[in-house]
Amino acid sequence: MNSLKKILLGEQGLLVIFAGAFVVVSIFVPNFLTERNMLGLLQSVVTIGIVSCTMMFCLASRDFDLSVGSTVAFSGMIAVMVSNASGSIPFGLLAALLCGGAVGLVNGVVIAKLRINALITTLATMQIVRGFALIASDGRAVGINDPSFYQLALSRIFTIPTPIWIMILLFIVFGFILNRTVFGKNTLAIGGNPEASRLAGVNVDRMRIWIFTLQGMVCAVAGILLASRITSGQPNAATGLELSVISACVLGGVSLAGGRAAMTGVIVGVLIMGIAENVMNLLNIQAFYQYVVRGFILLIAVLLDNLRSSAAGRGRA
Amino acid sequence: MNSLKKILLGEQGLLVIFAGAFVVVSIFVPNFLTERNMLGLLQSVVTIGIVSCTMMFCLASRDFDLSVGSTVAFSGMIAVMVSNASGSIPFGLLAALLCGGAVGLVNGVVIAKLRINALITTLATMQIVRGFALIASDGRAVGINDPSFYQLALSRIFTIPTPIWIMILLFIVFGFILNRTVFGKNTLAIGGNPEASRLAGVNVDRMRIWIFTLQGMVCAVAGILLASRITSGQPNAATGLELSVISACVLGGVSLAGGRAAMTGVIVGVLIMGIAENVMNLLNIQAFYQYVVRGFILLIAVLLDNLRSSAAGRGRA
Amino acid sequence: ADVKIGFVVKQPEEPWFQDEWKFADQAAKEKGFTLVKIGAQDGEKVQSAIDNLGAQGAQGFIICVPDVKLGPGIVAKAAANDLKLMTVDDRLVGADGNPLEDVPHMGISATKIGETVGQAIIDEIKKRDWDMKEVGAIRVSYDQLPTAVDRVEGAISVLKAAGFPAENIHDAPQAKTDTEAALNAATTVLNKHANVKYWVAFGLNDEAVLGAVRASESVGIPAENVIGVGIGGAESAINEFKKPSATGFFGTVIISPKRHGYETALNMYEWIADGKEPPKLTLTAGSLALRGDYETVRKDLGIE
Amino acid sequence: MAFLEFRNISKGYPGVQALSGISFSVEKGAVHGLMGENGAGKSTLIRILSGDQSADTGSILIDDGEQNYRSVRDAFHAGVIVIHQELQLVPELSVAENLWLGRFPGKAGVIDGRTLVETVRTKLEEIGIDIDPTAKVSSLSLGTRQMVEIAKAVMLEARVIALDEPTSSLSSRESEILFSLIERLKAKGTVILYVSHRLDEIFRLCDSLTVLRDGKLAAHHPKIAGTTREQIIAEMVGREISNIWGWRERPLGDMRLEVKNLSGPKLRNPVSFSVRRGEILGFFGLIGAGRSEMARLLYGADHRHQGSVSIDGVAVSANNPKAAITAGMVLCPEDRKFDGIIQGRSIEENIAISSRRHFSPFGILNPKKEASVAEQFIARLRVRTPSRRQDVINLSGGNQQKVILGRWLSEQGIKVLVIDEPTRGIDVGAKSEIYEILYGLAADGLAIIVILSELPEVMGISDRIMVMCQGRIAAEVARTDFDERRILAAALPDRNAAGTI
Ligand SMILES: Nc1ncnc2c1ncn2[C@@H]1O[C@H](COP(=O)(O)OP(=O)(O)OP(=O)(O)O)[C@@H](O)[C@H]1O
Ligand SMILES: Nc1ncnc2c1ncn2[C@@H]1O[C@H](COP(=O)(O)OP(=O)(O)OP(=O)(O)O)[C@@H](O)[C@H]1O
Ligand SMILES: O[C@@H]1[C@@H](O)[C@@H](O)CO[C@H]1O
Ligand SMILES: [Mg+2]
Ligand SMILES: [Mg+2]
Repeated sequence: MNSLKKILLGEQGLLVIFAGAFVVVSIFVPNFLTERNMLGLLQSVVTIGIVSCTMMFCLASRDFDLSVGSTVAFSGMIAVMVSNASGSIPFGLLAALLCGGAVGLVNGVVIAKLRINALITTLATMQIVRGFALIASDGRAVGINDPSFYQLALSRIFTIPTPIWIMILLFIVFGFILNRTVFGKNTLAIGGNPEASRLAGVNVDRMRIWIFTLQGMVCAVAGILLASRITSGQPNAATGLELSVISACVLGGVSLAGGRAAMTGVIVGVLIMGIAENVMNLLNIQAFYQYVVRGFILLIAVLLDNLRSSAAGRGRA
Repeated sequence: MNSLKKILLGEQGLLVIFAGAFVVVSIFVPNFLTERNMLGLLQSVVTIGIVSCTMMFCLASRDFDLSVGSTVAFSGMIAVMVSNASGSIPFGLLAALLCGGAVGLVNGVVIAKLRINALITTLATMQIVRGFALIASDGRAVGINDPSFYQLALSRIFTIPTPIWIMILLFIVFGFILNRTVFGKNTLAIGGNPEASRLAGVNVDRMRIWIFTLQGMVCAVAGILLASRITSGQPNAATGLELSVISACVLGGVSLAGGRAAMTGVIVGVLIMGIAENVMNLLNIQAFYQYVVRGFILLIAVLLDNLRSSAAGRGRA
Repeated sequence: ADVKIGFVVKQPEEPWFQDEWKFADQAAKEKGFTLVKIGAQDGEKVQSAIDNLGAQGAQGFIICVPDVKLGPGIVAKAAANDLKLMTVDDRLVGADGNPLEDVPHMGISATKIGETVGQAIIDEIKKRDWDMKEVGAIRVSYDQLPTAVDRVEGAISVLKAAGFPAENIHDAPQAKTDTEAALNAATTVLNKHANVKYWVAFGLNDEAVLGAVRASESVGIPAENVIGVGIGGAESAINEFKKPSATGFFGTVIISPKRHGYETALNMYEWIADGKEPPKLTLTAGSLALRGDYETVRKDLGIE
Repeated sequence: MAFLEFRNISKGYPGVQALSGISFSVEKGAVHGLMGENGAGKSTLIRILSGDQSADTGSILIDDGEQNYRSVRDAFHAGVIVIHQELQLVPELSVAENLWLGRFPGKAGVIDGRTLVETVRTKLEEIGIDIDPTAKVSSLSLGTRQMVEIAKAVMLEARVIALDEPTSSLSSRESEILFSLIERLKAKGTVILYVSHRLDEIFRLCDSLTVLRDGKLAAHHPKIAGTTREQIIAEMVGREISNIWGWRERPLGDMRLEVKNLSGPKLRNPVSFSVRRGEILGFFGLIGAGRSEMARLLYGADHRHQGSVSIDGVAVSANNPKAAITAGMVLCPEDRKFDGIIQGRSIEENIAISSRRHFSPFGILNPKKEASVAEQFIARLRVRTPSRRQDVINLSGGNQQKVILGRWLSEQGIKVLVIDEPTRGIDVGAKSEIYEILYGLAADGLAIIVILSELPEVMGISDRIMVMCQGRIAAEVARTDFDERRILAAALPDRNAAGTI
């Protein structure tokens, strides 16, 4: 009994709760635990999963990024349009990464150097970038000329689609960066106390600019994969992505007040979001009720985690 | 020269900048400064303006509310449906106020008592309440049986439509509450330093619950006026309202870090948002470019305000 | 074996799709198959929805896509999951912009329906004997939605052909697709042209046109000086017709969710159960409904 | 007869038993001292008295009535006011609003703005504190903020007032004001619980004394008269500390740090001085003298107007702490809450944040090394904690200060160390260890600048003292010329020259 309590309330408590929920769902929801469905589920969270990696850094350093959805759409468009125009897919991908990075860089510079509130800055760039995507495409999806572009998303390695591998790779890379590098620790320190970090020799401005730039580039990766999956660049893609990604992070224990983040938590958060959606559709829950259920799942997930951590006594922070 | 600088950098700097911009727009944009256009402009900001009143309190106390759009739609629906069912408009309005208040109360209790992050809580209720609105109406607009319901929005007092008067009234009331009452000061104190406020004996939980409940009721007022204006209850109304309202507040100098708020600032913020939209339409700016322009206006407005306040030297607190 | 059919729509909140689903359910009940209803607002959600259907062992699905350019991806995904595919409302196109003829489709042509709106407006202008030079037109636009562009452009082409002066057509871009946004955008247009006496309005759907009509009321233009013609014919429009006195909302072009929902589901069922392939293309028409005759029009279309 | 009584109070946090079975009582009208090492449980006891936290066991009696209050409000109504160790002010509100927070004057929820300001003005004048009641707290210096806190306690008529290290940010002049206020309150019969690490103050003010050690009652002296400093230190730390300064002669080397005409927004008069290898230069002054400003400018934490700083003849670029660190200079800031601790992160991370760059090749961490550095300083500075992984926010105030010191004392390859009020809130035992570390670093050739506000301390450990007053260097005194009166005289502003800094 006591050791059960210990496990639940421990560091990995969220993981344990999640594993429990997973088992329950596997037993009671028909067709859930099939290879096909698992792969479908993982593919459905690729965009959220990939963007969460850097959003975690952004939130952990006490920043905020609402522009991710627009950046995903915009860089996807760029990838397609430049590939079409130049006839070279690698060229298109490079252009997308550069554009994504540029959006992030602008966010970072405006926020860190001009000291404009991150929420407002990224709310502004969210609209500006979406506007660019719409202007560039005249509001319509842009088809892909060279079908080998689709292969990015369709190809499989060991029967698992490439986008899933890329997501896993990014989870590992950013998990490593967070826990094992000076960059990661400095990110958390900035979130804990930016002024103290500055005085401790952390170049806070540069860190913030880097985090946003990385975020932009990672959005481009997500945008490329998305364009490849939906076989076109869509100016309206990924609207509302920002809130899903932020929810996944917060579900995974990332603190909006900065200073607290863990990759496993974020992965669990992403999976919870994906599973909720997947199971509701498997159970054929009506669209309007899905809203309500989704809301309650969010609430219950954080509530459970809160109970856990307050029982574990996180103190007065 | 020096006294000009003093005015620009003073407390009322934002107001002065705004007044300047207003004059410029009036001169250069044809049809802008007509009585009809002014009234149209004011009516277009009624929803945002009304909800900003309480959002200001919410942000000032370091909270966050994403559920306002859903609550506006839901309570508008309730007003119409109950009026229709009971045949009594006052009864419908009362029901709407109660429902709005109830949503806010639930938000407040969950956030203050269960200590769940406000962003997640209101993201959840945003979905749940929208789900309720859709379920209650089966996703359809609900017409109003008794045409005198329209009069709420159509009637005029001294040639100015009633909704505008109501908005002005709420500006005055909440401005007074913020600056002159214990409630207002406690709100700012909670946002400025929650720990200190608690230790000084402010009942922080109760304050937060009250703020959210008020927010819900004010959303209901906005919802009622909106339903009356569009002569039906629409479950899809006011999506995305939350971000517009929060932007207006932040534009108006409300700090997301809590503790700083001013009613005049928020009014200016609301007007900037309304004028931007209005002027773009008057100038016939294309839809896609409007996104871009809107983004830049946001950025420039905060940037100006930042320059102003950093020149005025707000210190490092 | 048990037949399971998916019905994926782009905007489950819209009454139109609620109706389509409702009629598809009716078919499911009659024929005894399972209908799985999924909302998918963007390309990514569509992909997951198809995977999800595959995983639960459906044999085919009907879809109204968020964007017709998603075509090739959807066809590929459906094939990968071994699902039969049929589209409803909007027809898929390939990278070159031409329709994917192989995918059975039942729908309406956005341009056609726009033209019906335009024709209704022109007819009424003539009937009221207005001078077209003195009439302003509000184009309530939502240009990021391709169907919306096609609809309003359809209406405009008819107006112009009938001699409506192009410079009298004013754009009122909605920031969102709800009535309030349309109302605010239209108000600005009306105030900018305060001297124009007569107005006509058209847009993406009923909600958009209602916004323009509300705007005309709020600036004090009498109802008889306004002709608004919407698209859809669901509750928003009916509520308007039920009002005790006529408003500027003159009519709406009703499209039948019954055929779209019921027939597509039935076609798909027969395709799966009996191997009977549906026709490659079925186009349905919209019918204009006015305050006086909307009930009969609805009855004729099989909706109540 | 006992007016305030603690009976068998215990309180545990995860991994720490902060208090176990504490019982003692205080007479009416007495000033009762509470002493103990950092982390001994003093603040915890005070927090329980304030109603902010509840004890696991035990009860509090006031005037023989058992108190069952469950909130700060209840405690206030029972006549208890507590001034916490960490400042509890709202920076965005004015002084008057802060003083009234939690009980604003007025009718029906509408604040009576005049009463709000005027009562405070009168009261501040009466007490003898010169602060504008309408000034925003964010515009005040740390010391002034501390005075505002103290005014809060005095303004409200309370039966019991607890002050948790009230003088830690005050200079002698402000402290004097506080002491006279305490005398006045005492005369009215108020019970005062007084926490401090400064033995002088304890002997001067207190009638009785309790010493805590590791959360247990180590000693209770119903009468302080008759006890000695040595006895109390031994009760606190469990060992004797004979010579707490322990200064010894060191050879001085070449010029290491040279500062010429340094000035900035808050330090308008240019400052020049230099420090040799192996030298400990003490800076003394009253609050607001400008020492912290000088230190922050030196380090590049604030914007430099003019002047140059060079280490071993190489100029240090302005306005960039990172560059200063690379050039071999570190600053340990005075405000531990805002500039020091990194909330939410472990002790280990707080210590290693800067020094880890020496053992993190390509930016990849070396967890073993990091842990060993942390363990080393936790032990040397006697940080009381269950584990190096503890969130720094859960430490007692003094222990937080030690962690921040650990951050800078663990630096390697440093040439100049600037520390601002390093011993603020630190217990006697740890103080002497800190001095030892400083001497060791100096012997290794570092130039050390240490800012201190207690005269005996600055005289005890410095090789040379700079006295600052109103933003200028008022005097420079070599160790051979150290003289209490001379230094103090230089620190006091000329009354006629009523200048501001
Ligand atoms: N009454 C005051 N009003 C406004 N600012 C003040 C006041 N007193 C001091 N300051 C400024 O606030 C800042 C921090 O004050 P602090 O008490 O730390 O003194 P300091 O200048 O750092 O000098 P020292 O370290 O010698 O006490 C300093 O810039 C000081 O000049
Ligand atoms: N919220 C908390 N969570 C965990 N441990 C805590 C918490 N608060 C205090 N402690 C621990 O309780 C012990 C007593 O702390 P307390 O603050 O009472 O010490 P103190 O005697 O006031 O020390 P100082 O002289 O440094 O102020 C310390 O070991 C501290 O780390
Ligand atoms: O989006 C529209 C929908 O509103 C309905 O009108 C049917 O056609 C779709 O394209
Ligand atoms: Mg303490
Ligand atoms: Mg100082």
